[in-house]
Amino acid sequence: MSKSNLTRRGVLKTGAVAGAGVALPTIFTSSASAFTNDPGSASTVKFGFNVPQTGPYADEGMDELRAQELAVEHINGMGDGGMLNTFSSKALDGTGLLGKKVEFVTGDTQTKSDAARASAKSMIEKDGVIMINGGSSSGVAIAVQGLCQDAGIIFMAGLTHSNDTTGKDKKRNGFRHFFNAYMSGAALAPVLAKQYGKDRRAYHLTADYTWGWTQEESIAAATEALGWETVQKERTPFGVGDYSSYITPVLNSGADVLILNHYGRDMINSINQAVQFGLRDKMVNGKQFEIVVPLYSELMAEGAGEAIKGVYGSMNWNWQLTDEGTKAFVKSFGEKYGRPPSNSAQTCYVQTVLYADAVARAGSFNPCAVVEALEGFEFDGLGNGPTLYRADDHQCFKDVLVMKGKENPTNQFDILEIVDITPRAQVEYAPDHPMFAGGDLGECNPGA
Amino acid sequence: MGILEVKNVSKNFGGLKALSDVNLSVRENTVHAIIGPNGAGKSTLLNCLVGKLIPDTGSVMFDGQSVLGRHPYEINQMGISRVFQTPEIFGDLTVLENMMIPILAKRDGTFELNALTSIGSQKDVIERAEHMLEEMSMADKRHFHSGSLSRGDKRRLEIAMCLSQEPRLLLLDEPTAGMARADTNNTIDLLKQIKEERDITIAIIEHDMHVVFSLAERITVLAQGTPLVEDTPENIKGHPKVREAYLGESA
Amino acid sequence: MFGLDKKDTTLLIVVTALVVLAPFILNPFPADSALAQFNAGYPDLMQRFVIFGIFAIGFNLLFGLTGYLSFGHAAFLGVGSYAAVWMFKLLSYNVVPAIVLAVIVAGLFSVLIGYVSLRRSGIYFSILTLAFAQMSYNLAYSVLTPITNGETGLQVYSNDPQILKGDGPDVTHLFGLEMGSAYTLDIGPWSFVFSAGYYFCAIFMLVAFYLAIRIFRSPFGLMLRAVKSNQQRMAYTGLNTRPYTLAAFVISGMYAGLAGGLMAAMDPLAGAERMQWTASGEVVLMTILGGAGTLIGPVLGAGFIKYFENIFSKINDSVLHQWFSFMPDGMEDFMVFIVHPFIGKGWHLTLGILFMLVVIFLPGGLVEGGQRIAAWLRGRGKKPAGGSGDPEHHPKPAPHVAE
Amino acid sequence: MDAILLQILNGLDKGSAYAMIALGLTLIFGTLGVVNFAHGALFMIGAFCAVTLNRILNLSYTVVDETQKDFLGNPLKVDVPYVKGIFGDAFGNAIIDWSVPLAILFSIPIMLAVGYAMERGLIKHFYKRPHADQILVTFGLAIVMQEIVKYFFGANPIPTPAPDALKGSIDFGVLVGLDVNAVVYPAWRFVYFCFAALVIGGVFAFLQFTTFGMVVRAGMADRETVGLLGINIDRRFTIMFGIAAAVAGLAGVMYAPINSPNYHMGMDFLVLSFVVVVVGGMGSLPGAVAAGFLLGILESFASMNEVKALLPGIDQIIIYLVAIIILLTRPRGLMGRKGVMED
Repeated sequence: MSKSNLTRRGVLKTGAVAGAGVALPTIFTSSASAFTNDPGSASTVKFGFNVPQTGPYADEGMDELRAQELAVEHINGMGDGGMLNTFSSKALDGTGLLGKKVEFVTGDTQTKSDAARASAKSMIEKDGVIMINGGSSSGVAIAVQGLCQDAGIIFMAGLTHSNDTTGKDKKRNGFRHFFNAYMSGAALAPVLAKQYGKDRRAYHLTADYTWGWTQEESIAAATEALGWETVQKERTPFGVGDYSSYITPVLNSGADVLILNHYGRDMINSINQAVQFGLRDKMVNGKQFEIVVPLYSELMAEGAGEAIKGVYGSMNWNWQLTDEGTKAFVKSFGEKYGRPPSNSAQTCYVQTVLYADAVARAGSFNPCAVVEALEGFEFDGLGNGPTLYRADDHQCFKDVLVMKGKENPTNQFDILEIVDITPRAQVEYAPDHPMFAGGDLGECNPGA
Repeated sequence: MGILEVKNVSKNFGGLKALSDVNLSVRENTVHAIIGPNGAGKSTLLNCLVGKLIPDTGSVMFDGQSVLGRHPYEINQMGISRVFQTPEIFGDLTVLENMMIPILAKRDGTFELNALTSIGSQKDVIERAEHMLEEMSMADKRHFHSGSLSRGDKRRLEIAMCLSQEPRLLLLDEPTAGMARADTNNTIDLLKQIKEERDITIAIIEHDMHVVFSLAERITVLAQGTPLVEDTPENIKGHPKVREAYLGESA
Repeated sequence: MFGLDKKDTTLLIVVTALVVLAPFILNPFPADSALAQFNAGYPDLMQRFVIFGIFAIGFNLLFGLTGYLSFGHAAFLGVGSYAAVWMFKLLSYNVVPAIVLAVIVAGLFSVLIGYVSLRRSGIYFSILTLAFAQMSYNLAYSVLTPITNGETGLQVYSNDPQILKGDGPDVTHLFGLEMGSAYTLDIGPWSFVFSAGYYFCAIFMLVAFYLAIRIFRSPFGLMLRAVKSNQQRMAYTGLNTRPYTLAAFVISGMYAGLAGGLMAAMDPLAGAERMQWTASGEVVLMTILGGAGTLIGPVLGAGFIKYFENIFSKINDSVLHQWFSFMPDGMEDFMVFIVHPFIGKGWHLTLGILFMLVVIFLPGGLVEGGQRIAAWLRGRGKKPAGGSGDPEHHPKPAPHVAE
Repeated sequence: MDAILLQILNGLDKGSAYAMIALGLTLIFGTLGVVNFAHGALFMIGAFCAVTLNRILNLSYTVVDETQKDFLGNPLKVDVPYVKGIFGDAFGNAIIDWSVPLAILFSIPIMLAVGYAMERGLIKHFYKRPHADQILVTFGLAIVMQEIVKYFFGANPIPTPAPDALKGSIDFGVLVGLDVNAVVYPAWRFVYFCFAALVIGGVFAFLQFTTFGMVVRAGMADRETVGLLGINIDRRFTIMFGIAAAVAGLAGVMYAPINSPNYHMGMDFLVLSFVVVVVGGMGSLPGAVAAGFLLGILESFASMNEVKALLPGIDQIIIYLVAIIILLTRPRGLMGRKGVMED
């Protein structure tokens, strides 16, 4: 009998049952393993890809899944190797991971923290995964990150933009490659000030949940620092559909910029409706009225259609970047799936590769060894320029893109253009910055 | 002084006068019929007696106590049982279960949270229910789904349920409406039998003169919301006013 | 035994046996075989089976017996979860105070909502309960964030007081027995997991099930069925329906609170989504799918839906290719192409189709399916027996063919 | 003043959608006695009729343009819609531009057919079954319909623009003598409201002034009696189901430019439209319409900053709160009939 914590067999799959009688089955006992879901001497190791497959972010989840699948192929030495060829660390050689072939299981987060945790637990307990990657919202990321911390496996967050993920809710076993709301503000504000002037009055419409609040706080702080005035911060219910009654007061409030702290379907609806209400055709305070969407994604841009033409926002990464890593990834992804990858796909791909690389460098699947290998890790060639995984909060620091909706798109993928690549130094902040305060990484938990 | 005393009861619906100044006295241990043409206010009167409607003015006393403002279930607990025009039984339950409910209600009152006692252990209730069914010659149907009974059997079951509570006053609302002749006669016989065997007061609202004259000891004739006359069946038969107002048109 | 008649005792024993042996029954396939995908014997899912079983049993006490269709029952489950997590935050990770408070708070909350909603019946009642639950959800997600932690979900932070914690473990536990601890038994290629948390929940589920049988068979239960059958007759029989329905509502709310408390005890994070109308709808579907008004039906329905949610959603194309790999290449691709829309991201589609099939062909739910199979097995050669009454209203012990 | 005027306008178009969906639900419920949880899905299918027509009109042949490059650096393939090829650039563009209004014509036969197929193929077997069964089967159907749409169109919303001519906004404030920009309202929303008024008026006129409508109304009041008259009420009810489906579909078609259609939009409307129907009173058509507009307008008012400052979070719960208050003060909603869906 083996005593384990939360896990399925942290144990063996060794040899055949020798001399087991029918009446007296041989019961394998195992020595306690050092960490949760230790693959031991098995020939394979399993990753868990937990992405939304149903619900509003299903398409984004599918794109993440494609990227993760591709990453596994590359790690196992199939395909053209993608960003492994440009990655500054050469620990991964395309022969799997520590001599094991990488396999993966998939699950559906439904973009609900309960369902995401159920799916993650099933991967840990049933499939014996050693890491979980993916996700498309901060609520889910924080929920799954907490679970992985307790279970003693590594969580590589997918798309999560809330400051809390690596702030108040940070965990030693969890890592975020994606940028956050503070960085969006820091990158976006100077560009906005340059484009629209320093004498602007902003009106915030904010999705009424934690991610929305952190973004509102971050953007307001960054723009106010450059001289803008925040006229009003209005909260809108999640998934409200019709924003008309929130948009109509904007024009009479004296504001001349509308900032939409919405994501996904909420943002598609709010920006479309803001445009329908003619906000962008108006002159207020003698200035052209403008709309800003601090967090962009390709799918959102696609869904919003013409409404985003000329609208500024920020992104973690975009396929139009011209560095070698990006080119290699876009080629590899594009050839396989016939479309350019989204920025959440890139994050999930990179996270998978980074995890595998850390394992290879540490020479162990032990989560504590992986944590050690990732903390303070500096790398390049994965599409965002030189990048640091900061040890203090497990946040990646890298360049942030400022984007604009393209005025004359030539094809369905060409809807956003890169306006500015904000250098990493400009978006960095102290680990104890008030917007990130209150959390504690805790100790690394190897489980078992 | 009757067991049921209705004094100066009036009821308006909007501008419509359903009852105006009704006085009625039902003596204990009699069968009292209330007749009248359609729209005479018979059903309204009945609903005022059982708590479904509250009269605008007047009083309704049962055994010296006012029933006004009480809920139907309280009035039932005072000793008035009601039989409906179309049999109202628990169609989803078996005949025996139907029978047990009024007995439990009589024993335990309007509400009892006996969620953890087994129904099988309520021997007294089951025995009494079985006994009632036997008395009504329905014992062989005790495990039938009551919704599947014939109309006559449903009526029989409903009356049995009412009687099991040993009410002082039984109110019947056109108990033979829509019944075939044979069923009607069976019901008349049943009611006669009940009258003979028990100390019970019966008030009956009826359209069918055959039923009325077979059972009633006193008759009140209602027309346009007011009692025309109250008398014995013999006198009612010959009463010119009644003939004019009622029997003439229904003959 | 236990004040039950013979049939009910048999049912209870069978259910107990199935629950106790679930780690074996739910893991019929060797861990390395392709069919292991269908194994459900891992702690999280087994816990979900019994927890949602409790939720559905409780819901059925209201809906199955009185016919009042509440569309807001998830609110009580959510409130129970929040109460439990607050106990973890304030006292310690010991599950006992958490579960006790969860049941009490859910009970009080259901008194409040029940008292108001039960003034109406039929669809008006359904909409009132729905409205209360949706208000709770919307507020929990936004303005009540200080209490519920909103989108992220309420969880324990290391700087929470936890005044009784002392040296106790940092995970939920029962006087030191960690809910997450498990024993793994490997027999040949099979692997069976015995989880403390599962058995802890299972005990509650069996007690909940036993109490449900007692309630079904009590005079109180008879009165509830009478409410469903004919409220008019009830009133004229001297019975006040309001306290009966309110009592059923509160009992059922407490069952939901217990389920919520257990969910938090297994996994100390309470998200607002578990109060959403879809969650309330789910328990309605579980109950109807399994067989409303029957004892075992709701448990079957809960198991059915949770199985699909957790097992089918995890099948992906590479798994499919593995299954059909014995076929010739073209054939393999074709089969994967055919099956693809129904698994993984398409699990909703499969579930929707199954709902329709069950309702169309088995009006009494899965229990009726079981009865039909049993009748067919018994009656092969014999003349089919006539309908023995309406299964909806005769909570006869169902044939327990399925677990 | 201008703020109030604005919120009333906002409430009107929200209310239009609620009212049209609730009207269809009530028609189905009133005539067939069926609780149709798939009604939201019909609204969604209507919106996707607009998307589909837009796609059909945009069906293209490919021309390789060597002067431009795609994202992988290959020569760009430029798509030229057939309609442009056939009708020439200007007229072709106009057709594509007006695809949403054109979709009205396109969707009516489709929605009638969908409604007819649903009723004959599935719903008619459930007339005598309990409401709980109806809810379950139609809910299952709704899931199936939306999953099928998701399979073909994905989960992401699909932008479906209004015609250019109707895209802008109208400054109503100036028309009534208020300041510039005081009351700015999108033209398309105004179109939507007028369209809804037209459809709702049409349905009422149809029921009021045609023999068909009279029979249906009589059937809603008392189905058995009408059946006794030897009128084939079932066939008429089937047609009513088709009409109800078409009303929901039209509501969806015209809604597409307001909110980009996605596969889940029906579910989002389902719960609210049930609340609307019940607040209006089960089985009452005027009640459904009145409640739709009432709740739409109240929802808009609750979103005003002044109101929210007073009662935080009120905009999140207003509809439910109003529903509770109305149901507690008026037992059967605004105009409900006694004995309908009360057991």
